[in-house]
Amino acid sequence: MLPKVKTLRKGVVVYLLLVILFPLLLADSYYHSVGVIVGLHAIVAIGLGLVMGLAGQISLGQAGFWGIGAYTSAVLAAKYGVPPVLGVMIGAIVPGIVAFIVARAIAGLQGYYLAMATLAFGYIVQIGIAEWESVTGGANGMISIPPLDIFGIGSSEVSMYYLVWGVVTLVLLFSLNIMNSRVGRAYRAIHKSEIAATSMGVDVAQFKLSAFVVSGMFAGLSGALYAHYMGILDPQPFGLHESIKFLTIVVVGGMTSIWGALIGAVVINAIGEILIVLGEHLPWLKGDIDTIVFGAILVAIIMFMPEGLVPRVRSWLMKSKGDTRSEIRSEKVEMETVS
Amino acid sequence: MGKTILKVQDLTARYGPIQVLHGINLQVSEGEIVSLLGANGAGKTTLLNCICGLHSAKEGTVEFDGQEITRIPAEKVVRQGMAHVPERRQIFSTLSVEDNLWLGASHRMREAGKQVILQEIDQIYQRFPILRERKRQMGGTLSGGQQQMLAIGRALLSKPKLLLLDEPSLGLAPLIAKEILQIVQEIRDQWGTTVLLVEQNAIGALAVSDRAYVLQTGTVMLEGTAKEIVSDSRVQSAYLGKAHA
Amino acid sequence: GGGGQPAAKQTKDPIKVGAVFSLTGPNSPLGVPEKQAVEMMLKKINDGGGVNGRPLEIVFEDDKSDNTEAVKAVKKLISKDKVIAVLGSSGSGPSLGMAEVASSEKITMISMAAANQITDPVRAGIYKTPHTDIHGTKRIYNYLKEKGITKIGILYDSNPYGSGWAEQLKKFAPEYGITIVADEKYGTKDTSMSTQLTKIKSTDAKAIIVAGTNPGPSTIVKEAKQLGISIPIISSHGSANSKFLELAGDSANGVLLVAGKLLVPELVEANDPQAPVIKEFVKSYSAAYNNAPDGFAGYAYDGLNLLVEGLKLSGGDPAKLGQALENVKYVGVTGEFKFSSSDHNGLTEDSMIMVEVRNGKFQIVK
Amino acid sequence: MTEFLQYIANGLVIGGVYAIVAVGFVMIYNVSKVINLAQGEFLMLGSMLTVSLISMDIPYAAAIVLAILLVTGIGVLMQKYIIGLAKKATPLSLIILTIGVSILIRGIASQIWGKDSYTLKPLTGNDPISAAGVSVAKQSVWVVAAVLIILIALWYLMEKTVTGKKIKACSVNTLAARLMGVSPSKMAMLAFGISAAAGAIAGIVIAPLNVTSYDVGTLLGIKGFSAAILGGLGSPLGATVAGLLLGLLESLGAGLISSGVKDAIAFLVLIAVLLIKPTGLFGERSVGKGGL
Amino acid sequence: MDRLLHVNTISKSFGGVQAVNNVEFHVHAGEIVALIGPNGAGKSTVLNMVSGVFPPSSGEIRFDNRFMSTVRGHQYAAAGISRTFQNLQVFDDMTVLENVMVGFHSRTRSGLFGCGLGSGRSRREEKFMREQSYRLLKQVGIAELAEKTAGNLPYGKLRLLEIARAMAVEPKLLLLDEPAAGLNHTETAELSLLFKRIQAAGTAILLVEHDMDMVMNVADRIVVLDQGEKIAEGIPEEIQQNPKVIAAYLGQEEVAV
Ligand SMILES: Nc1ncnc2c1ncn2[C@@H]1O[C@H](COP(=O)(O)OP(=O)(O)OP(=O)(O)O)[C@@H](O)[C@H]1O
Ligand SMILES: Nc1ncnc2c1ncn2[C@@H]1O[C@H](COP(=O)(O)OP(=O)(O)OP(=O)(O)O)[C@@H](O)[C@H]1O
Ligand SMILES: [Mg+2]
Ligand SMILES: [Mg+2]
Repeated sequence: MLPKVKTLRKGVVVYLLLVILFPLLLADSYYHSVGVIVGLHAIVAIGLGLVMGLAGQISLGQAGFWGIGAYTSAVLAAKYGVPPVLGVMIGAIVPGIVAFIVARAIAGLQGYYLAMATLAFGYIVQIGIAEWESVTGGANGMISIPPLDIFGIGSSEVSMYYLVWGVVTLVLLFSLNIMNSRVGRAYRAIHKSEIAATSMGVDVAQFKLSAFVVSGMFAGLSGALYAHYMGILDPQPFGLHESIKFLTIVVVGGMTSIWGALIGAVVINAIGEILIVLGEHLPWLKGDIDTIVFGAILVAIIMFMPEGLVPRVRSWLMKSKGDTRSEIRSEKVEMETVS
Repeated sequence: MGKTILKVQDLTARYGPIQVLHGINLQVSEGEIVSLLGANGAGKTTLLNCICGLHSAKEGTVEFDGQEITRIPAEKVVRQGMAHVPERRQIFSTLSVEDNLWLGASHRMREAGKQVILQEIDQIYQRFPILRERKRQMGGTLSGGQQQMLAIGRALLSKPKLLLLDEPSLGLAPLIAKEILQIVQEIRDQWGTTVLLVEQNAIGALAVSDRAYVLQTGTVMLEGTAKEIVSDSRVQSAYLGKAHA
Repeated sequence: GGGGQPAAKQTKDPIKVGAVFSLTGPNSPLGVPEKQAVEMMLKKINDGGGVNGRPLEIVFEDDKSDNTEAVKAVKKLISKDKVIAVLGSSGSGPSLGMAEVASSEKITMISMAAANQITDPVRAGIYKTPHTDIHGTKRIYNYLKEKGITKIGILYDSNPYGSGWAEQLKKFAPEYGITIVADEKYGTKDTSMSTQLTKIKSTDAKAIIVAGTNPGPSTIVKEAKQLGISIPIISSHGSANSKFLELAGDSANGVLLVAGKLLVPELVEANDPQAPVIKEFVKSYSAAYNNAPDGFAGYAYDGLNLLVEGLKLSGGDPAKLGQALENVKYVGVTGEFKFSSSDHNGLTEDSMIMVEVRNGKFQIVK
Repeated sequence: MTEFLQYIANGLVIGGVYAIVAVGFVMIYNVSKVINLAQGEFLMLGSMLTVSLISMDIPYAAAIVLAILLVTGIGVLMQKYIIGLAKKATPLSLIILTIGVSILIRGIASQIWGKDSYTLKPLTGNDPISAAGVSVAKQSVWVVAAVLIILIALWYLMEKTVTGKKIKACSVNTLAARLMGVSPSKMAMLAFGISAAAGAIAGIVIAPLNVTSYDVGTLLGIKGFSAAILGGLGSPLGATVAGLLLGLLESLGAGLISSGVKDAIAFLVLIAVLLIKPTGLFGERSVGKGGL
Repeated sequence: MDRLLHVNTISKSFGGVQAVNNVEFHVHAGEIVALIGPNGAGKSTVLNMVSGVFPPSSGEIRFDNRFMSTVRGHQYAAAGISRTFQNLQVFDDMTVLENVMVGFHSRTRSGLFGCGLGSGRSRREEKFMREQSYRLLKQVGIAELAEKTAGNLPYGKLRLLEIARAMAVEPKLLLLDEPAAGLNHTETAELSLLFKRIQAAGTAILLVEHDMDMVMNVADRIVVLDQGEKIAEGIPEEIQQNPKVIAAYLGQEEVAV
């Protein structure tokens, strides 16, 4: 029991060092902008990780919450002159409320049915944004959304970087705390057997609901930051494509791990950046070859480490330390096709 | 006793890095009923799974009916004439009772023909009348004991040369549990089916067995005829409980 | 992205310019010819001694048809490559995102995307070359007025291109005495628009205006025929290309389109000031790439030339470049550009023509 | 009134396409509990391969047969070398896996065929069929025929043959299926082959109605998935009914309410149905709380 | 003694199958009652109704002077009822200890934000749960497995784990569905001792079991079901002699033992 807490702290310290040092080591505002995007993805992914990895609920509509957050804050700031900082907070709360309402309705669905319902929700949000022209600007979107300018730091790339990663850190710590707590265990229990969880006193419906609400809030927060960062919005990024990207991040990083969502965001974006750089040097890597490579990497990761990067690396480390627990677990899955 | 139908030599098995079977040697002759006893976690289920190919052995060999089958997958082994009633029954929960039974005979459909199998299913119904009553019900909604009957009936429909039974009386009422063991004996007597039986109810099992093996943490601790095993003091104290103590 | 090879003996520092196009993703059919046109022109410029005696260097980036990638790309160009101006992007969303960055970083930008919002309202240093939907709308409405048609149905792609058109169609209708009696849209990837057409058919519309890019309009004209719709169909410049003819087949006959003159280079009248420019461009592009240039190639070609004009006027001073462009007058393949402080597109509807498909070929109307 | 009938006719044609795609989803799901989001790519491959084969001067009918066989092969290979090897994947990661495969297939297709759209000429003539003021393309008849043929063939396979029982067995309990001598991987390959063939047929019958290109699979895949869920994943009949329903909803939504929100209407109805019947119209069989 | 549980003529049918028909019995506080009967008699169904998995088709259940029809599934634990399952429902990707900690859910309060922000209460509760869970594992005799992943335990140990998890609720009534299935005689005997200890601590037990050694050994009273109906009720000695029970369930030999 005790060692767990220690490794956690060690992990957080290493994480903080990396986050703080990154912009100093790569002192180029391009990398800072990449860092901002990675951070924004990580916030959404951590929330989604809570829903998927812990509560075992799939969401194919996370970009919907992302979009609601983005538009809420953008409309408030651009049309009603609400200070962006306040707008961002409201931009987190509104999707939370939407998630509450939506989840109340659909959280009773199971597996792929839930996947479909969330996918449908995502579509409805995207269509709603496009159709509500008077407020959102419709398909043409909004321009000139005021940038975030907190404490007069200005809206430079670096300050945005630190702001976003500050939020990532809070979200991360919050989620890590949940993971190893009464609430986290209740989620995992639901994941395995709803009936057994119920008989232990877990209010299954309420817990599923709260997981959705938290993930909706995280996504909204990220979306709001995104809106002010980009300065423009149109409905295009808030569709299934982006929802799938978030899902990919979580699965590749490892659903059962909060760190997985973070690492997934880094890895998926890093693959994108590497492909850009490679494309500059390898002429044949032109055209849509990069999508092929991306698809292939995705397939390879799921085929060869279906549990995701973080759990896999962790079990390697444990093995080298002579601890064998998680290895057994992965072996177990094979027999578990049972029922 | 006839020729050896099953021969397990120096078999080891592991789950990940944990070794659970440490060099098992075991032989079953045609027409025998052999019991496999042992405490929880001794490795009985694992051994059965290795024999039928559900779990792949690490080292050692399994020979069945004169052929080596060590790492041949279960679906092939089954078609060679081995049936396995697995732990926790594993019935097809959303299929009807009748479909469950059909599936037991599915790989014999071509040679045996539909009529013959219909008759055999009828025989199973005669043995377990409750199954006939419930033949349209989904397997998963049967009571625990009814499911166990279904699992056994389904296995018998593959007309196996060797039948592996993993705790067949688990969850059965005393009356039925006893009956099941009798049925095992009848099956052998009628069809000459060889049986390898894992049971917690050691007394009952030994009563119908010719020979027995006692497993302890992955090794064979003791083997002998049923009579020898029953009278072994270690076995009495460890597995037969107060009834014989 | 590679870039222009400065001619061997030039010793001065190159002028560095960035270009963001959608080289992959759904907009790549736009971005690829755009890049080709720019590469072709760049070589010519540097072979001819560069600009103001300095070689021109262009750093290419791909935005993957994605807003966020476009913003990242333009930031990279500004911070890492230290470009003084950017061309691009191909699509409206990415262009708007880039414009946000370019205007706050005070970098000159020339976009190849349709959306009117890029230059309306006018922002310092932000320009675009394509015809806007306003020009197309006015051109079509003029035609309808001549024919005495006052009631129309509109059917447009729900993407920014189609929606932009719809906005202008609705805005200018009263001015031309036109009533829109049916207002329908479709999804870019929809497989059928029959229902929308049925609905339009049930109104008293006397013409249908279609705004979208391929393949939507070709499906629409096919289905219109199946449904027995006989009123004229007028399609936007988004489908004014040979692919439309190929996809729509026989059904294309009789369809009217509004387009740039580059669509029918051999039919442009000799006394048109654009005629020699178009001829020259088609010749050199076809020689370089073995196929005829489309409108997108033309937008990029004009974009680079406009930039070069601006560089010449500003004497290569990046700070003055944005301002200098407002004084540029340039006859391009897209039209005659006359930028001003209130117009950063610089085109009028005269730069567009109406064509009709007859026997599988585009013919200029009247 | 005639408009209304026309809306219904339009809806049924689109719905027929959705239905075939949905049946493909159901087929694979029934065997391996995998939702194959690359199902739409089978359609794309079916139509694009036919276009290519015809351009190689292969006769129309032969090109169609060949294309269907090729796509079937691709489906089988996909199961054998990708999905089947990912034994340890959870249902969630399988979703991502199939998405990865679909990205891969689409990417390769865009390299082979480019981003352009292509047309395929109708199987039988271009003229519309009209009756009572309602007219549909002749090709629509082929769509309806394809739906019926596929549905009947599948029904026969699943309900009347031992192979059908084996397929069901794999879906319910793979371990037990193996103990019955059924090879789950063979059954899965069979299912992928059937789905791929159905997808290819769908792709070929619809391409003449509009156009085809490397990316037509994406949206059709989603619509097919929606129909499969709406119908209740396990049931081919449910998928067909739901596919038709979805097509009708879109058409009537666009016709009577607004074409901008037609998809939103269809999705709202979908959610509403799931709220009332959480396992779709023809819900999957489940033991519920039995057998505890 | 108080009537802790009163099952008042409940019935349940599934489609055409009348699984339970007008069954009535009660359990006093601190009493061990066994529910026996042939396979398919309706024992598990009764247990499911008593534990709130599904409601009876008719009749009512009263527990601790409350009508349970208005109590929702997850509130049963707090009300004082917990159970184990015939087909195990272990959270098999958690450790053994964590499984038991889930059992404390109804006795702890910290919520999403409390846990996320690491409030003082959440940390106190965490410590409490850990210690108590460990104690329970010791009590059922699998403390040495605390850090193992539950899914890797053999069947017999999983049964013990389910009992420990159910005990974590601190129930007034513990429902056990075939706890001895898959255990051998020695292990069964140990389990019987455990039940006696649980009873001694004041918890009542409703036990469904086919192992007659155990039933006769631990039960204060026995209720016998056959085909959904109660056919007998009484102390073990009476039941063993009851001809109806012998015919339907025990068989002749068992009586001789
Ligand atoms: N899937 C698995 N992964 C890891 N370890 C396992 C797995 N299955 C069984 N084991 C371990 O292997 C050992 C032998 O288990 P096995 O199920 O073969 O025992 P058994 O004799 O059948 O016990 P029981 O009487 O409880 O059924 C046990 O220690 C168990 O913990
Ligand atoms: N969901 C259901 N649908 C249909 N029938 C059901 C369902 N659940 C239980 N049954 C039937 O109700 C009867 C009682 O089942 P129950 O599980 O209560 O028996 P049991 O006494 O626990 O038997 P066992 O000792 O075998 O576990 C059985 O005949 C069973 O088939
Ligand atoms: Mg076992
Ligand atoms: Mg039971």
